[in-house]
Amino acid sequence: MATNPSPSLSVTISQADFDIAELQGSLQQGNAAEGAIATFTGYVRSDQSSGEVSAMELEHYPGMTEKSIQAILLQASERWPILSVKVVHRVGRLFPGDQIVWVGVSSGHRAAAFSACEFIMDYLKAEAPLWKKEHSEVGEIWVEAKASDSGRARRWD
Amino acid sequence: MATNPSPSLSVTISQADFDIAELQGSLQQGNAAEGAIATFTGYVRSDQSSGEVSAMELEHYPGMTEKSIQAILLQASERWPILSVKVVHRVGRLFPGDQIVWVGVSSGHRAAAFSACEFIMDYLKAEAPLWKKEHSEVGEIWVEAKASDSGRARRWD
Amino acid sequence: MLQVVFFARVKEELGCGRLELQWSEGSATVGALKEQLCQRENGAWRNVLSEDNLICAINHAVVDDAMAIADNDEVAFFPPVTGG
Amino acid sequence: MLQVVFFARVKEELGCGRLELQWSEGSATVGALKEQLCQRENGAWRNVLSEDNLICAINHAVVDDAMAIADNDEVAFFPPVTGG
Repeated sequence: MATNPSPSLSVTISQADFDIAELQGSLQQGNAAEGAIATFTGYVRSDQSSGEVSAMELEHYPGMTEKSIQAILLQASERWPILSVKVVHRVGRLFPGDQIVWVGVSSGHRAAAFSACEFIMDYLKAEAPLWKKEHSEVGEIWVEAKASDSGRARRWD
Repeated sequence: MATNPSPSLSVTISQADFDIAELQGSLQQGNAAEGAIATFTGYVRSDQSSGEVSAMELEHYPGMTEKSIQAILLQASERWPILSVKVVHRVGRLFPGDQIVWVGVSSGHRAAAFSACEFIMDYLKAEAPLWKKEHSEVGEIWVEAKASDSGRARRWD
Repeated sequence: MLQVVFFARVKEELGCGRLELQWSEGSATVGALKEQLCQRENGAWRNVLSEDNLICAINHAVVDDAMAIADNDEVAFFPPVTGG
Repeated sequence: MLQVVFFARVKEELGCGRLELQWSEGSATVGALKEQLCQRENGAWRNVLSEDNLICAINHAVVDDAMAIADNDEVAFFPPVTGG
């Protein structure tokens, strides 16, 4: 329907840092129904199980990573009345306090915005081909997948 | 414990607009455990049940509004491991597309950040003494409370 | 003295945002104060203040009709909240 | 030809990010291709590729060991994902 256009679904994988105000602004399309934006930003923590982390490296599978996040956004848009959604995920070398990932969802009402945003993060953690390696005093360690992350994705089934 | 300081809980009621990047930045306190920030921004919608809204007025109960939101933040901080949380709510005359409310929660991990942010919005809608009046072609109408809003708050009990 | 304050639609419909009243036995509970206020303007206030969903707060805390009111309290009446 | 790609810990442990292999009957399913790869470097690859939680994707879609591989497919092997 002309009055209910397809939501805008956008994925960016990049080494560059991002500007959260610019990203949130880009979700707003001047639609009269825009009432709610929920966002999530993930940061590099320095206190990890491997010890005090000095840096992190993020690797991805170019092509598949974008495609798999796009598929998650499509699922979210079929499940909730989303107006616009954007995911930015950084790759390469990052340092404690750096922004890693941003997810923003615009919707008419808050319930859909919150649910879709959390759903996207849960699936991104469980399905998007991205891998973290931590650099610390004890050396370089590939982060192990957590069973709780696949559990959190499954609870939406 | 020195290693687990009390979370910072902040409430601002103001006529002035707010800058989401500045607000999100103020949640970050350089703590090594900061890994996740969830935010919610509410905007004035122009398509309301009373028709096409041209403006909105927000009234509050000075003193009680701040106090009741502070109590909600305290509850949230007892329930989830929050590092920092901030709520800004505007009052006075607002126009379609204007920002109304911002809630940001910083935590070590995303589950706590998402839950606390949504909990705070649900309780704010159900308990904080704030009232909206819509201006539209049909005149000025006080917005009626929605049963679904008190229901959404109760589901956390 | 009691400070009695009204907000939003209630304030508008009463045409009154703030009253100062002498504390008395007749205003020693929320229910009693409400009944006293209902008689104002030849009973015109009763329409507004007898609404089922009217909320009352004493000194910024929500209370019910049975709550006692002490001298110098601030008593507020307002409709269900609609912020956020 | 098959493009075979490896990522993250798997790539590092194999010391290999990308291989080109002739498509053959012996590499016509994921399981068969894996067995063929396991024999490389005198079986040193078996330690890495026989891990239970190894994930395989064909042309960017996750598949299981029974999935058929066609000529010109891109086949990826990688550990459980840890982004976000």
